[in-house]
Amino acid sequence: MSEALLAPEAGTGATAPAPASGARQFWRRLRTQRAALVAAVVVALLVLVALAAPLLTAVEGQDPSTYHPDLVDSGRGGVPIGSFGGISAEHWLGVEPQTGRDLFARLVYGARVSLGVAFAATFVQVLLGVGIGIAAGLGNRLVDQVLSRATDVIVALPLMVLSLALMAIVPSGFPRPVLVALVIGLVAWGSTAKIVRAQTITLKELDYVAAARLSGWSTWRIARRELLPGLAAPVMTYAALLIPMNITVEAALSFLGVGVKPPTASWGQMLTSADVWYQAAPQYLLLPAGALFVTVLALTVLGDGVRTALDPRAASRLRIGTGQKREGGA
Amino acid sequence: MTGFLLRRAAGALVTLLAISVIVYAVFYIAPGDVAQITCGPRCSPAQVAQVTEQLRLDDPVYVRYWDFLQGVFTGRDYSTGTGTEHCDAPCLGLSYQSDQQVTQLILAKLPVTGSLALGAMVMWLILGVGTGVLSAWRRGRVTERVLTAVTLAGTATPVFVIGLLLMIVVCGQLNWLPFPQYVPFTDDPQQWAWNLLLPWLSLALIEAAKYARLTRASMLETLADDHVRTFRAYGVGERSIIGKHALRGAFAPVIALSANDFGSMFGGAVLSETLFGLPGMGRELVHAVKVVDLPVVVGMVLVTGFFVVLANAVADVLYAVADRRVVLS
Amino acid sequence: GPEDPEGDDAGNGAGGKPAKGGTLTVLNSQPQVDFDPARLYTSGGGNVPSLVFRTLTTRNREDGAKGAEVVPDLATDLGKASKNATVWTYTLKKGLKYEDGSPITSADIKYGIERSFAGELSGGAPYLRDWLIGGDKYAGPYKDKSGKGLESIKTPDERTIVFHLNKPEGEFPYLATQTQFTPVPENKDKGTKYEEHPVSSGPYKVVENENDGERLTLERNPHWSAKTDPERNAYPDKIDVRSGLNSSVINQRLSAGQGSDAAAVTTDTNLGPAELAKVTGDKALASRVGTGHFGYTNYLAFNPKVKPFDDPKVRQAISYAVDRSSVVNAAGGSSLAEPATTYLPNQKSFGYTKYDHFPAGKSGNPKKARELLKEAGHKDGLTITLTHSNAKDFETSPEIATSIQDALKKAGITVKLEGLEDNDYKDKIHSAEDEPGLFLAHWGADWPSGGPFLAPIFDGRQIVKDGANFNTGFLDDKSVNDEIDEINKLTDLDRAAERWGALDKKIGEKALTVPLFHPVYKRLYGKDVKNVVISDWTGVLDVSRVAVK
Amino acid sequence: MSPVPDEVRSLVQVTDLVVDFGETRAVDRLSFTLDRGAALGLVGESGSGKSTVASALLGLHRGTGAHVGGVVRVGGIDVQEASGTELRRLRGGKAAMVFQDPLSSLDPYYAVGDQIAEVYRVHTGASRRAARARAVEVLDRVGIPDAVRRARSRPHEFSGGMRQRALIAMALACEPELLIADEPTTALDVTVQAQILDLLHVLRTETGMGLLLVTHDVGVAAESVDDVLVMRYGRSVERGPVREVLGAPREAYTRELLGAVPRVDSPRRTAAPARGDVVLEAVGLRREFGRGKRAFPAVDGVSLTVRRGETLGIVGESGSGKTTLGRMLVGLLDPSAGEIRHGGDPAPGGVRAGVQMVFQDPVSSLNPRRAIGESIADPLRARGERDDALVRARVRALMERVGLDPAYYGRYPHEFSGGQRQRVGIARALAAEPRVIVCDEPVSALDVTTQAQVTALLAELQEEHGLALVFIAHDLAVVRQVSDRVAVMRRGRIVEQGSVDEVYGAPRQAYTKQLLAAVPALDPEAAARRRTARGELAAA
Ligand SMILES: Nc1ncnc2c1ncn2[C@@H]1O[C@H](COP(=O)(O)OP(=O)(O)OP(=O)(O)O)[C@@H](O)[C@H]1O
Ligand SMILES: Nc1ncnc2c1ncn2[C@@H]1O[C@H](COP(=O)(O)OP(=O)(O)OP(=O)(O)O)[C@@H](O)[C@H]1O
Ligand SMILES: [Mg+2]
Ligand SMILES: [Mg+2]
Repeated sequence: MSEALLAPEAGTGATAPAPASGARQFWRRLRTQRAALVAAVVVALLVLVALAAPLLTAVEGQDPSTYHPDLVDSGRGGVPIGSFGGISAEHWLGVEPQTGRDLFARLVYGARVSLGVAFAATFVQVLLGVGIGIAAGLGNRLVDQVLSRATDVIVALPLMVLSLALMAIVPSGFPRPVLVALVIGLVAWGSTAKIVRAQTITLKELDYVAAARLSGWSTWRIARRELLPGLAAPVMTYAALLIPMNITVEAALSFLGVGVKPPTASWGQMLTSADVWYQAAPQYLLLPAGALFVTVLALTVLGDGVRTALDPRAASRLRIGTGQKREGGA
Repeated sequence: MTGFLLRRAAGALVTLLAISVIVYAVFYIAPGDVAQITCGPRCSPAQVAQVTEQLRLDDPVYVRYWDFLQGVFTGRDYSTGTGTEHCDAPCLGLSYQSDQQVTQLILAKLPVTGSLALGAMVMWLILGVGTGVLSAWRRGRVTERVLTAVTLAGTATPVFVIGLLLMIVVCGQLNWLPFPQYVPFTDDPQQWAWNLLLPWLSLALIEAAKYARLTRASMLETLADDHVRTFRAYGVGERSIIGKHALRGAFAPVIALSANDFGSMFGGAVLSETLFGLPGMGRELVHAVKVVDLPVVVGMVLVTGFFVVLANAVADVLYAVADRRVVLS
Repeated sequence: GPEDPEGDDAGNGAGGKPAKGGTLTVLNSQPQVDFDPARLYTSGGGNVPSLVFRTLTTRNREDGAKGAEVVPDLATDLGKASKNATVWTYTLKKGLKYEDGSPITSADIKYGIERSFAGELSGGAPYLRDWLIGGDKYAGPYKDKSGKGLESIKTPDERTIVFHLNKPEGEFPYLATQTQFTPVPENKDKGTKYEEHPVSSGPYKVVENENDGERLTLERNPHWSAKTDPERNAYPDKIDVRSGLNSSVINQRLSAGQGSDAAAVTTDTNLGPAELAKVTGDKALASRVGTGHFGYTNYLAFNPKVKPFDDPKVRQAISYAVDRSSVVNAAGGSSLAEPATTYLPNQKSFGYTKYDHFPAGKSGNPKKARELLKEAGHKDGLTITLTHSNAKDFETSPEIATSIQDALKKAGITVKLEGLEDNDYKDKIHSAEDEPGLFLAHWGADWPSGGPFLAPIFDGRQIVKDGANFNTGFLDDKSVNDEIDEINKLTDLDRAAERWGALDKKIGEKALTVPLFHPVYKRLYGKDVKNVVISDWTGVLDVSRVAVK
Repeated sequence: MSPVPDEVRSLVQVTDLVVDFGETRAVDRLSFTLDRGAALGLVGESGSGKSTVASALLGLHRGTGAHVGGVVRVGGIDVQEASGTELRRLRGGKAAMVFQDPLSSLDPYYAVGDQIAEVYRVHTGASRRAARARAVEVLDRVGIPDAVRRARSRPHEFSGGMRQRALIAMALACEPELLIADEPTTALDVTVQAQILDLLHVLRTETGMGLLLVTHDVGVAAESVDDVLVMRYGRSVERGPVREVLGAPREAYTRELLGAVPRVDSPRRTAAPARGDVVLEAVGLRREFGRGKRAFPAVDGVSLTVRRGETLGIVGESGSGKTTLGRMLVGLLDPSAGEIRHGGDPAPGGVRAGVQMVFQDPVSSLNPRRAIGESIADPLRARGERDDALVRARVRALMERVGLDPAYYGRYPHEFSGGQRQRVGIARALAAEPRVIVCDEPVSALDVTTQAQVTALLAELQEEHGLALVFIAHDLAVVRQVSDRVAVMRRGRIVEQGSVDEVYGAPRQAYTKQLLAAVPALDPEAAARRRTARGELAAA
């Protein structure tokens, strides 16, 4: 995002009328995309649900950790009693097999962990990936070599090995969700860095980067002002996908001992324990899977919208002369 | 080109050394008493001491690391109790657990994971890039929306869910494909592919969305470029513009990502190997980590690293061949 | 008693008389990584190895409780003990041969045992080392160049072998079922490479061993004589073991039963709760499920050195507060777990004596727990930490821990969970120094008797300061120690069992553990499988009995 | 429906064309016709809507969000209403367009020949091989040397002029009835420009192709068209036969336009600057591209000095290495050999403060995602200017000085005409208040009035601050007007160097003479005479 987006309107007293600021243009472009707006609402709702989890479960009158052994059929492996996984007025989405814990409560509480961890981890990944990718792409041969090799190392080291290391180093008092987000973020930035580096190398050959160099900007400033906006599209697209991936990685880490502590629920954990129940208690699998899917879809559509809105050319250039009669943005 | 290869090789060596050092360090601080695990839970302190000596676990880490390095470059001899066994360079040591040479262990698992990774890559490229192209072409239409939703559903579902469901339906109920098992390519190429089809498909479904979105985004970016306007103004059809000119812009990021995913699949295909019962490297690695079988872990991680480096070098060459503006360096 | 709640569904399988021939497929999750008799731990090395390795004695290959008995195998009887059970003499049957036709001698058995002392071949159970005179000093035949070997094992002639123990051990016949008692011809020993092709003394020999035991092909051993081996039926001509499979996939394949899967069994995978839920709804499938028991107890362990567990009242309060039906559900429901109030497994061979010192009823007695806590001075409740493993095993895993947490909440006890990575967990709970105050633990029988169940956990002389310690309650009670010694002198195993049961009841009063449940195993098998035998010794379908024709 | 006879005769019929980009009205009720085989020149200042009209003829505004009113018929097809297939057949087949920005109008990933072949195949369905042969043929025809080999090059391996010729070749490939050429010769040196114009002339006479030539260069128009249409603010100012309009303009604006045209023979600027200190010196500069056997020097042993307050003009044919030299001078490109000294001391390489460049390609030198005002402000902010109001005021002032409406501060590059973009580039270079500016074709896309305005501005600054300029251009007249000294480049070497009077007055090299002979004349009669003269010169 260019500084123009943030700069205050100048009161220069110049004769010309003040131009629409970048931020305002961004909003204008975003507003024209209905799908993106719907997606934004969905994302906001999800975040709201996560934040309001205690409130929602209070309304339902349940909590995510209380066992209800009477609600499951112990002789049949603990499958919920009743139709549709034990859906009832008390348990809106039924109960978990074996334990009888309330699924609605677990789902909304799970949203907190999953979304929180995934967003935070993605943030760290993107930060590291973009920083390292740009530095490698712009730096001299030595910098590029060092960073590219470091990227190779991080990609090559399996998650399991690295998380073991981090686990051993971090004292056990460290807050778990933060640790999980950090572990994922610190371990899985390799792909982002590679994409960004490749893109940077392409972009830096362009004359406008040369012009910026002549302006006297530092490399860092060039990266931020000239390259970042051009990188936004691929990075944002990728980040929207990193979020669901991170949600599943969180589940995997739980098995390794660095996940969030039980009985805290997370969508990833629910998915991993639900997969075997797909036949006996399908809703147990479908609920977290559906929630994840909706999240991913909304994030992707929103990401697309933002990407389009960020590109001043997108609205007009994309369709140039396609022969399509429809007017308006793509 | 030779210069490029030499520099790449040197870089690879540094990368691999760094990896091995990290793994040694990690396992030095990680919990788990190697000798106790190797000996068995009920081993007495005396027996544990015996094993510790046998595996030379009481040597300082740097000595062990040095021995390891020596083995890699010159080979090592090991006692089997009744005799000695020579482990040729590059010797990655013996597994603590099974007393097998790690090099041979890896050579046995490599074809499995290699087959899995290669096929999956082909599938995800076809599926992902194909979907990406279609959705760039039909952008904003129903086709795109449906495609997007389908591929995203793939991403949002972990491999053990997709794989298991596919296996139940395709193998168990419909009986279309056999329950996967590894048949070496050299034994029967047709059975090899037939058996691996399902694992490939499951992995591709997971990855496809990533490639689809990336392809689509890069293509839309290119579609806004001036040269696309030129071809439109010359009556070149949308299909050719999309399939030829815009797709070309997606080449670099797709190749870069593929290289990474392909490389890291060598150590990271744990879940699918476990699910489909394929005796590959990922599964072995996870097991080795669990039982703190350091030589196996180091060996496996090094081989994974090797493939990551290799895949990236290949990607660079491909990229440079395709885009002559890039000078290999 | 240990009666199977679902009666005699095991023991039949597909209709018709079992006959020789065909190929049995074994679908397993764990590969046979160790195929060396020196390195196997369990009796007979589990299932597949016992087709290749014969031992001095073996388990009775019968269904249910009868299967928990020990019977002769290579030996003519269960061994002749000296008066105080410190010298055991065995005589080999006549006409025993290896797969190459050469005769099996008592010296080969001695050599097999000696090998297991080598550092290269670690992995076996500790008993030989602990019991045999000089066992603690002996370093195995590769290191020992004296030429005499382990002198406490004598082979006066080719068919006789005598063991000299450093203390009375009435249960020696049980020990002699372990694969260390398999004959190994010294001239065929290849050290650590022996496992690639161990020499067979049983009905089948190894013809292929791919990928370190991932795929095994066994075919008939022509020199095996059924006359000398009443335990093994050896119906199939060929056994094809494929391992490394996901457990869901194994069960899916067994239920689908396509192609060779129709004649398939598994020896290491049971039905999980979700699968059970599905199978019980399907008559045809349900008829192909066998039930097995194995001497095993899951429990809560206390470290009385850690406050507040030094106070018996607190330990008792927790015992009262536990909700066993929640725990059982978490472990897979009533078909896969039986609530436990005794430490010893609920089987006769262990000397099971029923008791419930701190009755918690079906779902806990929080009222009583609160009372006890108040007496102990914890009026306002208590906050404690429960340590568990993160391995997904439904035994020491988070699911069980959270169910405990939920139950104790009702008694005013706030439980903090400390989930550890599995290695870390094992390191900690077996370390005399780092042992947590309260943790999930389990114990399985090395053989179906109270000895190996109680002694390592409650014998004060087995507290290990500098290694893996299993006496987690640090119990060092002279009367308990003495009773253990006394029982070990008995060679009448039934009599011994009774005394083990009584001892268990007595130790139970100390509330050092809270028994939670005994697992039950549900084994699915292919539709062409006949003669299904699941003994209470292993709880696993016995491949030496199965027929596919 | 049978076509009305009128349509048979007239190839292009534009009636009341209106094009609005949001609030900007780029074309305002413009009407004109073009007969088959005729040539019409569209002249006018930068931003007057010429390119917009050209695009409208091919329906390129469809689907972009621009509002188009009126009727446009080309070859009997109503461009606004035509179906997709009809439109595709029209584009490239019946009417072909040469775009204004040749540098970014080719796909960087494919060989130039293949791109031309692709277009050819779309319209003729020819075989791959035939199409490739055709591509080589047209490339050869537009004067690309060694066309067989060059057809396999990617666009980045072409110099600016070569790319423009490649685009013309693409347009010619399908032998369209109408050629729309939007500034087809802006990036070309005079000799090639003459060749291209001659080529267009020949094609027109041979194939009966109609030509719509968009240009700000009245001289070019004079050489190539029958009729001219002078545009301003999107409206038609004057239309008539080229002789009448250029010879005896009726409108004041046309007269003004003609008056501003620089001529090779017009009096040049008087003030010969005092000899200042050397600010930039190049010694034995050399730069190779490619490796191994394919390596060739784009710049080969160039030495030159630039003094404070003087202008060094660099002229030379397309591909002679001017841009490469310029990029080395500012430190954007590392020389393979030789060195650059700033104020006497050898520079360690890389960019230096106080040295600026105006890029030849105004499209790729502006970040498409940043408002142009911000791009211009860059050097100011880089110098540490924090006061935003001050920066904006300064940028607005600069914009005004280069003839841009300050209200366009927040606009994005794609919203500008070619000439406007070039002025943004100049403003940005000036904002840095440099000692030296290397201007790579800074006025090639500007109409004469703006051109005069910009060159005057540069001269002014030069006087004020002692600014040194390296002025790269193919337009000999402009170079003559602004330079103190001139260097003539050919094949990477400086073949002649000296004061303007020496080089223009008494050229020593045959090549220089040739260049001077190729400068277009304003008078169509003279142009025709010179064309035949050139033909003879080439034949000889
Ligand atoms: N996409 C667009 N959005 C907004 N305004 C535009 C757009 N394209 C062109 N304009 C404006 O329309 C006017 C006419 O532009 P056009 O490109 O036709 O000029 P031109 O006559 O070709 O000038 P030049 O000789 O400099 O190329 C200019 O003021 C320009 O700023
Ligand atoms: N990156 C490159 N790779 C290979 N060849 C190049 C490259 N850049 C320029 N060239 C070649 O170098 C020569 C000089 O190019 P340059 O751009 O300097 O010419 P120029 O004098 O600026 O021409 P024009 O007036 O057409 O812009 C040309 O033959 C061109 O093809
Ligand atoms: Mg224009
Ligand atoms: Mg140039």
